[in-house]
Amino acid sequence: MFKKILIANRGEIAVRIIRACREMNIRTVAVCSEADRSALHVLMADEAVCVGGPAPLDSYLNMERILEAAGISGAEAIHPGYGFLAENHRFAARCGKQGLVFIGPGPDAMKLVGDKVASRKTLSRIDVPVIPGMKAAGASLKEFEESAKEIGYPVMVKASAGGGGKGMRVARHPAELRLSVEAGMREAKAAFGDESVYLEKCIERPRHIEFQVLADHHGNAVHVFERECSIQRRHQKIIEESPSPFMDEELRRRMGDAAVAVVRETGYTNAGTVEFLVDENRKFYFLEVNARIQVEHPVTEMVTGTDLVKWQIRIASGERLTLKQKDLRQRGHALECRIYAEDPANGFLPCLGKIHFMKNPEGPGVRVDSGIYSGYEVTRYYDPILAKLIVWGEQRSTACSRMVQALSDYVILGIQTTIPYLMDVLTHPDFLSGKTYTDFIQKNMPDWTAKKDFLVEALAAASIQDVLASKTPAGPVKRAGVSPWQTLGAWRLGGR
Amino acid sequence: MFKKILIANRGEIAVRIIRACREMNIRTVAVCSEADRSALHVLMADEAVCVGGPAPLDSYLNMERILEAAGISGAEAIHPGYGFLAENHRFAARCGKQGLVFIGPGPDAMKLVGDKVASRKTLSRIDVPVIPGMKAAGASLKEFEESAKEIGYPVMVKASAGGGGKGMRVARHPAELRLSVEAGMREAKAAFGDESVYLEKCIERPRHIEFQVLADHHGNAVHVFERECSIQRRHQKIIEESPSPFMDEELRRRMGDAAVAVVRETGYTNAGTVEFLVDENRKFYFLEVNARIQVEHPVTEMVTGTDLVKWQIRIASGERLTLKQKDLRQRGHALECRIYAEDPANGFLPCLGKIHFMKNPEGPGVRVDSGIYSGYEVTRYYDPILAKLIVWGEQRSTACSRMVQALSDYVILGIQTTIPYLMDVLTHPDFLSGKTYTDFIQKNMPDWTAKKDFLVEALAAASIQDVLASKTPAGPVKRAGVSPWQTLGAWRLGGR
Amino acid sequence: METIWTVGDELYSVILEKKEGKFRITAREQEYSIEARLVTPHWMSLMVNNRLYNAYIAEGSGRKFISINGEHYTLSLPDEEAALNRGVTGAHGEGRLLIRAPMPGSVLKISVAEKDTVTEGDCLAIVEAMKMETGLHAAVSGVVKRVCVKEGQQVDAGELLIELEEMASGKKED
Amino acid sequence: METIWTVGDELYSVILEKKEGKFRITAREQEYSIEARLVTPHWMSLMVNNRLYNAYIAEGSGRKFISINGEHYTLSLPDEEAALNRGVTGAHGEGRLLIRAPMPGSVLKISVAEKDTVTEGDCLAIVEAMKMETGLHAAVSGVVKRVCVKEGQQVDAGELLIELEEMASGKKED
Repeated sequence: MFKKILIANRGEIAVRIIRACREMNIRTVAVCSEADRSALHVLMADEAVCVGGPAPLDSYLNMERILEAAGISGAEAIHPGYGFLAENHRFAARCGKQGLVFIGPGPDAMKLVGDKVASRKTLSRIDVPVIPGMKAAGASLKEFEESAKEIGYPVMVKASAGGGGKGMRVARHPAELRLSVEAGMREAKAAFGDESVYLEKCIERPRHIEFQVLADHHGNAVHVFERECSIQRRHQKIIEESPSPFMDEELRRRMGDAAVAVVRETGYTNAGTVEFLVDENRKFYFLEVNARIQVEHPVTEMVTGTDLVKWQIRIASGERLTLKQKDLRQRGHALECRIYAEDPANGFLPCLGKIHFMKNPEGPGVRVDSGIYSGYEVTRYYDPILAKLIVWGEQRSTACSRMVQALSDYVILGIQTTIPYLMDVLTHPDFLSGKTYTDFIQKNMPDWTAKKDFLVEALAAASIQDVLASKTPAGPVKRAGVSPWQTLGAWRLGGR
Repeated sequence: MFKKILIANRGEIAVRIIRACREMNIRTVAVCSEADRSALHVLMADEAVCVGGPAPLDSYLNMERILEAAGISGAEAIHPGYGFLAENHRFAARCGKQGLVFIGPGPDAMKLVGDKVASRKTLSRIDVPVIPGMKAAGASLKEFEESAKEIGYPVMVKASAGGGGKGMRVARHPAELRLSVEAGMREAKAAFGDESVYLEKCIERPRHIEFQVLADHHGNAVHVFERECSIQRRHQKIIEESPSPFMDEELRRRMGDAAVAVVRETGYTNAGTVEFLVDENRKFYFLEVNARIQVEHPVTEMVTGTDLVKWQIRIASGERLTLKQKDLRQRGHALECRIYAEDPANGFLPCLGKIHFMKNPEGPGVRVDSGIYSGYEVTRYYDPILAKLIVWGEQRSTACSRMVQALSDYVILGIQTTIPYLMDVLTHPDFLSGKTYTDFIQKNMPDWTAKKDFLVEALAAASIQDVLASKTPAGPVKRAGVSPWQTLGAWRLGGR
Repeated sequence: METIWTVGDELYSVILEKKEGKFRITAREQEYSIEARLVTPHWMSLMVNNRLYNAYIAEGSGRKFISINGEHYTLSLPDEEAALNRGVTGAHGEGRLLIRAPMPGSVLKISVAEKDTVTEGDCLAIVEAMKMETGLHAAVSGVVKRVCVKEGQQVDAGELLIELEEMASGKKED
Repeated sequence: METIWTVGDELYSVILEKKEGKFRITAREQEYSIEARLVTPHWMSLMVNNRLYNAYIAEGSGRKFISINGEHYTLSLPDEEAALNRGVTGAHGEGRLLIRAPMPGSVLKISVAEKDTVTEGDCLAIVEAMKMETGLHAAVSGVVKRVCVKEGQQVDAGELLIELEEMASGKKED
């Protein structure tokens, strides 16, 4: 097993990887940009190296500096997390050349599945249904226009290099195509350093269902069941769950088999995700392989009792995958909510600034994967994801209740977050009854405004704070003379 | 289902019950003593009633006031937690008379199993092995002396009403008997309001293994597997786990069957625990039934994916137990550490005072059931338990690593706690190899002293804080000019 | 003691009296008797109509941030709010002609040039922060009077990007 | 700048210099170059020999409480420590004759009376707090000079319970 791993990422996923390493007795080296010297992943690592300026291209996408940092620190392996260099096969190859283990698939398999167009060609050899689409990234507007006509509108613009909704745009009519392609290319460039995009038939009212896979270097491969990630805003997943409320045993078996077949056919190793769209007739289409750990991996971990990040590290170090398909089981239900620094009442504008105070939810079945703390300053340079809140429950309904309670216990003060919005999604009748399609948000959450059920209490607290604060020292209140509280007993028991 | 429940307890277990109620959409009424107005369970409840003075007999053991509080608040049921009135059959009966549902077994079954002497008599009808001991609580020293002689030294003094190690004393020789009986009686009186004690044969070098059971009012009963709680200090469990590292399938089946037989024979309903001692030859002896939720219930919850507190409430409300024995499964391994306000380097003296700052451990598979917060003041009136740290891992070894990391992340400043001690138990070779006998602490942890591996860093931090604090405002440091930190990048990369 | 709080676009009057250890509060035309205390500097426990609430509070940038049961409130005193908002993009009146950056970020695209005619709803510019693009659209039809920034430029929240001039003929009532 | 810290029974000298943004520290006869900063008032990040440490710090009752990787340190300046300990039961010298309450609690039992002769190890009294009993034992053989409390009495930490007098004949060297 490795003695030291460099983590080429930031935020909650870097923290998640550090936790896994610590439990495996592996020392961790964090890298950071100049804007991230106070980031949680830096504070939690054993060592830290600042690799460049705030812009991702200067730091988290800067292969030279990251490899240099690995060399200096004596790391034996690099965990890329998700995003940034995670699906960059050139980076994976360069790690290999420098004698570093890249914790992910090999560069060839990564290149194959990462090129969505090439991978569809490969997979045509096996019986995995794919969505009609372009055979290669488009080179000119004319080419896009012709392909779109052939595929038939509506079409989806997708980044060749990417995932996570970055670079994805719908064009419903020929008139929308140019702007959608341009926007997709810009976002793809910013997010992945590669502006290639292609077109695909847009399946309407689908569910997004994906299968987690694990494959070692000894020919063993399993799937670890599905996640449904249909609740998306602008093609960005915001709530994920496992199992899918739509799934039945037959469909699960067929899709799981397809996922493992994809892994085997592409020679894929380590953890990955095979994404599908499923239409209302339970027909499923292969979408793409995400060649990395995913944001939503915790729901699989909670439902199946596996530790995917530890398995990534074990597989990369050459260990055998000891999980057997027949022994894997789903138990209960897990949900994940992504907590973003966005203002849902104001067009989801990114919210920057200092988190003056925060408090994570706690309790049985509640897990928080977080990259923030009280006093942390959210900067403009990176993804607005602050943390992920994951809950497990015996049934889907108990998981939903628990999530609502956990969200209502989540305190982040100083910036707007998506917490109140997520609470309203979680309590929506269509969500509760499992009517989760990818158009859920568009259909059910138009013109969202924040509830103000506790406005009076908030006004009271603000006003009273000024009174109490003028009396109390800066530190916590302690042995105050007669606090209003001290009348509680008499007040209740006396019935006054 | 109930609309409102009164929780007749305090600390972490009251908080645990409040969480369950909130997720079930049940309003909660906390009761508190005058010393507990700032306790976490009070702050987390929907309503709170102060029922009396700090001494337990005046408040948490004060049936009149608690029943009055239930009446005033309109609660339909009372959850007693553990300790205090939880195993008081008179209280359970009085709840029934007042039209309140007592969330626990019925008074008759409780009386039967609560009287350890009577329950042994009942169980002699079924084939459950018991430890030789007195048939009734002793009335005079002479009676104790005669019984001890008959049973054979060493003997164990045990409280008739109690559990949790309170009132338990060993007498190895006739000369020790009087002091042990007296101490046991005093502790029993203080803890349970009942000074009755009896004697039992002391099984040497046993393991303490118990089975969680659930039984409804419709004749359904299951066991939810075992917990091993052999790591005890002065007969007080400090670390619990599930599964037991000693258990095999055959023994598990036999002990589980015995546990369910005890439940059926005694007419027991709701959640309970059947405790056994197991000797080195895998011979097991029935110890007693704990007629309540137990401190260590979370390890069972994490390994079996059940929510025992919610089941208590569902069963009490008349719902059917839908868990089937054949569907219940153990997955992975869970450990619990009890975090006490005691100074392990100083004879485990209770530590009182203010918690100036605290931070709970977090991350995958980590659960904290806590009754404290930053600013909370630990008083002298109640059990020194502050919180419980529970972790789950794929194997026992991964759970142990996770627990060590979680303990090392646990920050409680202002009072001494057992955290450093627990870390040393968790890393002891005998613990890691599953050599867990009830004499583990006595044998392996004599004259414990705290490690000082980070003394230099602590001295540095204390000294530097004075320097930095004189420069920085009271609030969090923000945009300071040139912090030492800002040289990190250059310093590492430049190799200086 | 009366305080006027701004919450979003609304103003709320709160009258606070302290009496026998309790607070009497008049807000939204109703009177409440409230018991309250600070558990810690950021945590207030309130009892309103027998019911306990936990309010978490922080102050910064002249505002109070309050979280209760997952709802998030930003409160400020009207004077301070006016000062904070001075120059930030407004949906009303004059503000509709001034296109400002809604957040700190970089200007990805400027779609118009000076003297261009624009129609209500036209995309004028795209600003990027946290890898998300935000389009800025014309709230009124008019003519571009001034373009104050260049593509690629870094801007602060509230910074003026484009100034419009309403067309004399197309003037609408709010 | 030199500071002497008391940790348990030990004294440690720490010499602190600040140089080019780093701290140079001499402790336990070794020199360390340390980078450090306060992340929040209770959280300090330290870098010692390339390695990062998180130290959590709080102050109260004249002491500093520090937690690093699960280890808990209580530091005080010797003068303050002397003041804090004044009168608390000591294992050495005079203190051995003064039996004091080790924590706040109630006196459950007094096992001796004035003028009783006691032997080293004898249980003299039992104090209870948090439902746990703690026995107080004679550190030396001697005679009970004074019993200062009654059974059932509430006592504070450090309160004198029993005073012993060493027997002239049985005097031992420490």
